[in-house]
Amino acid sequence: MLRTEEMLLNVGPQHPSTHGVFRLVITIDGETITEAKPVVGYLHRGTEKLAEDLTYTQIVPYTDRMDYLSAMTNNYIVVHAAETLMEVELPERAEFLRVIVMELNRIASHLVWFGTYLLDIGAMSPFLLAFREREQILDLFNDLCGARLTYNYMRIGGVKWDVPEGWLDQVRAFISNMREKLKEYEDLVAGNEIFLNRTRGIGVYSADEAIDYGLSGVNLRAAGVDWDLRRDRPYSVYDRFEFDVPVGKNGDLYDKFTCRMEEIRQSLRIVEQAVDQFPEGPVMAKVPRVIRVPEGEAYVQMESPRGELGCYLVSRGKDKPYRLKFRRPSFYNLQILPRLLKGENVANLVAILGGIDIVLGEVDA
Amino acid sequence: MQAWMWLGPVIMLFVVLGFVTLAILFERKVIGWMQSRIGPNRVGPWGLFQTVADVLKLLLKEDIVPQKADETLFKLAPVIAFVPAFAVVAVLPFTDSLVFADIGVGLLYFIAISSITTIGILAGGWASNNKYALIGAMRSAAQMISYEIPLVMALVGVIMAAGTLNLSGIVEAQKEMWFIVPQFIGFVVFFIASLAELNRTPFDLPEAESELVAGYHVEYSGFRFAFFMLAEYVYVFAMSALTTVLFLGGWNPLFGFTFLPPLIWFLLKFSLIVFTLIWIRATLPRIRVDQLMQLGWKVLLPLALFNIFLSALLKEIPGIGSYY
Amino acid sequence: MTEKDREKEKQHETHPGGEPAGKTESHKGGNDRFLRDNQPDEQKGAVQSQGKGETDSDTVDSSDVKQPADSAAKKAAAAAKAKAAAAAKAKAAGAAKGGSIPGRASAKKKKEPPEPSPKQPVLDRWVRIIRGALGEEAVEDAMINRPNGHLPTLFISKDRWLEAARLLKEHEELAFDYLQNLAGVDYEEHMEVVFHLFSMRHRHAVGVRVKTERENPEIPSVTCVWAGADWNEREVYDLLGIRFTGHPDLRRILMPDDWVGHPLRKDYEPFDEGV
Amino acid sequence: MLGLLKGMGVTLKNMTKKKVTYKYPDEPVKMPERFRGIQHFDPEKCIVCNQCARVCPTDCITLTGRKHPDPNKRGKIIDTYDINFEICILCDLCTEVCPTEAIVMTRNFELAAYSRDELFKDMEWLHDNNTKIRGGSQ
Repeated sequence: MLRTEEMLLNVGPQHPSTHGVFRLVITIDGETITEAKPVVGYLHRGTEKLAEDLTYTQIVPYTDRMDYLSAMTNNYIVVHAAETLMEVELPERAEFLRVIVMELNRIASHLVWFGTYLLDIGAMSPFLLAFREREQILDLFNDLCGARLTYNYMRIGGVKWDVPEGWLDQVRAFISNMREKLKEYEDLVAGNEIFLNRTRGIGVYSADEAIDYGLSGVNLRAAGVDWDLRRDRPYSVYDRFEFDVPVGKNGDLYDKFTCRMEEIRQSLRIVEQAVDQFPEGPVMAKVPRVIRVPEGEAYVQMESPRGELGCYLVSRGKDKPYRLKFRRPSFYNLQILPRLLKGENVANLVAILGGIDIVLGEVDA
Repeated sequence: MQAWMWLGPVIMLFVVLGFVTLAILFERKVIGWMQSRIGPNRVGPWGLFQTVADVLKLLLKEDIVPQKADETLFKLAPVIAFVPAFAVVAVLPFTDSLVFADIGVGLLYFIAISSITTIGILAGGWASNNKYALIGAMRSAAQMISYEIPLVMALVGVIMAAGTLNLSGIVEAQKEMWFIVPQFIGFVVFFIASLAELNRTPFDLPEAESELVAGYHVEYSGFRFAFFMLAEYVYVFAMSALTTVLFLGGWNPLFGFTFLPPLIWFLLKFSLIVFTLIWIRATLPRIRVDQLMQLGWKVLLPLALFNIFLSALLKEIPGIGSYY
Repeated sequence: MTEKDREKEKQHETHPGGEPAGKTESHKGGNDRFLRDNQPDEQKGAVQSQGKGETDSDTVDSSDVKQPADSAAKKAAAAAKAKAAAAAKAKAAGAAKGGSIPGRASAKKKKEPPEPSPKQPVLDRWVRIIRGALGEEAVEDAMINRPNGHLPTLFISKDRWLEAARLLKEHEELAFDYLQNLAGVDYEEHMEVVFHLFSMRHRHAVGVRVKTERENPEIPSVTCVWAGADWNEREVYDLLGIRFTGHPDLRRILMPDDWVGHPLRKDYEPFDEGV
Repeated sequence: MLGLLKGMGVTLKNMTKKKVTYKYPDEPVKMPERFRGIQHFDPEKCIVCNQCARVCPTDCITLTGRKHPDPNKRGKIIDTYDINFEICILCDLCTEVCPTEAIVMTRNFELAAYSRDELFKDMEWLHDNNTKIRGGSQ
């Protein structure tokens, strides 16, 4: 046996595959990882602290910047928390608009995941092809609310803008186009032997472990736990749509890939139904100009592209929250990383990290 | 004669540099097209001078040697990597008359000299005193050693059929039938192994961007980095030319279309190979390092050995034996 | 425009009972908004017609976003009347649900809605289980968080929290195996750590709140019970300074290691007064 | 092996398809009507109600006003009005609360500058930023 020496390798915070400013201190023996220590916090902006000094209207643009790949869901969770305590009745049209934009945002987010994940394991083209389709969603959002990433679209009591003319038809066109492109993506990678070899059986964990670590979203479902808040704890108007929840078997990277691809398909289904049933009416409920949330506290949850996005709001009846805590799914999902990396190859590191699908803005809040 | 001795290589150097410039542009353009983009288009018409601008930028950049690096070795490594890349071009026959050194063991020379580049890469990675560079260099060494063997083994079939190690002789032997048909297994093994030798996707592990940042040349910048890049693309040139010579019949025309000059035929086939390399790079993800070893030792090597055995066997069968 | 808006607002705020609008009808359940079909029609109608002016607000004129005040005000008045009736009923039903702790009293001392919460028996049962296993003092208090979809909420004593956590996870009937959320709150009089637990097996949720004193706050770590608590406890420690005894690696997680103070505490004074 | 070839087919097919990129600096990107670009400010309309400064989540708006010079008229007129685009997040809240539409969004978005100081825009600059105003005809 050759004497081998362990080496400390500092991956990040500036590294092409850490998806932001994430740092991972790994101890490697040759190319085998013996220990991995994640270090987060490089992007901590103190959103929760800032929120204590902001009115509810002002918090919304800040949430855009947490999970910047799906700002719509972040918008939703904070207005949803306030609305829950205020017990506001929302106009239907607003609810439908919210569902449409949230699902479109989910597709956009999964497309980014698809692209960057394939980039992580070394394929270039899927990244740009996925961004090509994502661009269409961003253009739709741009038409709807005047921004491509930081939407600031939802307000307590509804949404800021009604749909512009012809927007729904554009959404319909996008749906049919996206279905085609999904097929293309799967042709491009799903049957690819190199891809299969790099994803099958890598980063496996059991359903019990997933639950124990508090994983959520695709990370939980890929391990075989059939749990989707849209279906099991319906919020907004999700109970009116038909959709399936894709579930994996052993939580390996390939299951995560198929789950996310299938989720895009299901999201398209939801958007299609929502567009078809789109009701008439106002998009804002009657809410006071200065929003004061009645005293009390509430924990609300929703299914963001990355998992269970929650918001724990403590209000003391003021126009500013007393305490606002976000349950950020990336933060929870990332905890399992050291356990998954132990004994893995360095090349699998980026694949496993990519498979968790973190957004550092969200991890660090 | 004396003038030719000096002028020839200089011309060749410029031809190769011209190819590298064009190849990089072509690669970026093709990959751009495959990704619904248009590729570089800002410098010169159609972006023609993009690579020139890039090279100029690299040459003008500050020459940085990390403080903790082994300075001598660090400076020497790009040279060690580049010189063999250029040296192998000497034996490549582009047409029956256009060849610089028509030596008897041309194929052996090519294989032997090209292995030296690994030392340059290893030295560069080691001398950088950077962990990513070290891992990249180690991967490179392991990969080169593992794939050199199936590469050479795959060629044994060709050598047996041609009966010579002289590259011009091998092309001559393909007048009737290109070796890609009888030596198909050999071709496949050779092509995959050559991809690995070239460090190109899906075998670009030594510089795996998403894992090792830039692998062995992570600490290099300026013209030293340019040398590594140059070596890589000169190898693309040399390897594509070698594949053309060995399996695609060199300058021999297809279907007896002799109205095109031999050099054009050579360039056509050569371009096809280069395009395929780029195409593969645009499509495939990177293979993992342990799977790379498995593929090399457990799949390609047995296949190559089987190919030798098969060629020897088929050579004895009357009728088709003449092709082997 | 602004004046009119202010008027609307006034109407909203000064409706009977002196309570903010939402509170008096808490029995409708905040999370159950999708059940709106069951709700009184007049109110639904009111809500929907109020914003009529906005149906074509894709024109960019910002005044479109604001509502035509006249009709809206009228509808608001109608709605307020309905609410007044509801409030009166609620008041008649009377007796505030007792047992709230002083700090949280004002929120929970509101009028008991006519019917008891559907989750009340469940909560009582859980309290019995925990008290039975760990003694009477383990559960300090229990309540139903009505606006939050009738979430049963337990107040566990911090001395018994680790055992209680084990019980919550391992007891057949409870089986809270999934840690949904872990948050720390600084209530100025005391600190609190709030756990939202969920059972994947039984599909039920519970909120658990563990109080600790403000000086030298400390509660037992439950990392050994739910692995997912690890980073969250570090986060709470980092931002609020609550020490989790028994945590394997209690370091700062979001703030730099040499940071002074715990930013989410209400008495936190930023060292750097901003740029 | 078949999967690899299928993937190669996809990339080859995309090679001949229409490209989707903009030639950005050469061809200006057309932004939709609602786009939230740099604000245009109209001092005439401003009534110095301070609402924009108060609603701004990042406190990037500073303004001062003075009494109306004409003693017969009530109210105030604007004196200075600055937006610091180093921290402005173009969230649209200021235009949303403005009762007189003195501040409105435009579709201009190019803010790049060589110095941070250049990002501090005063009333005059904001007033001159009067192209592509939301809801306007230009």
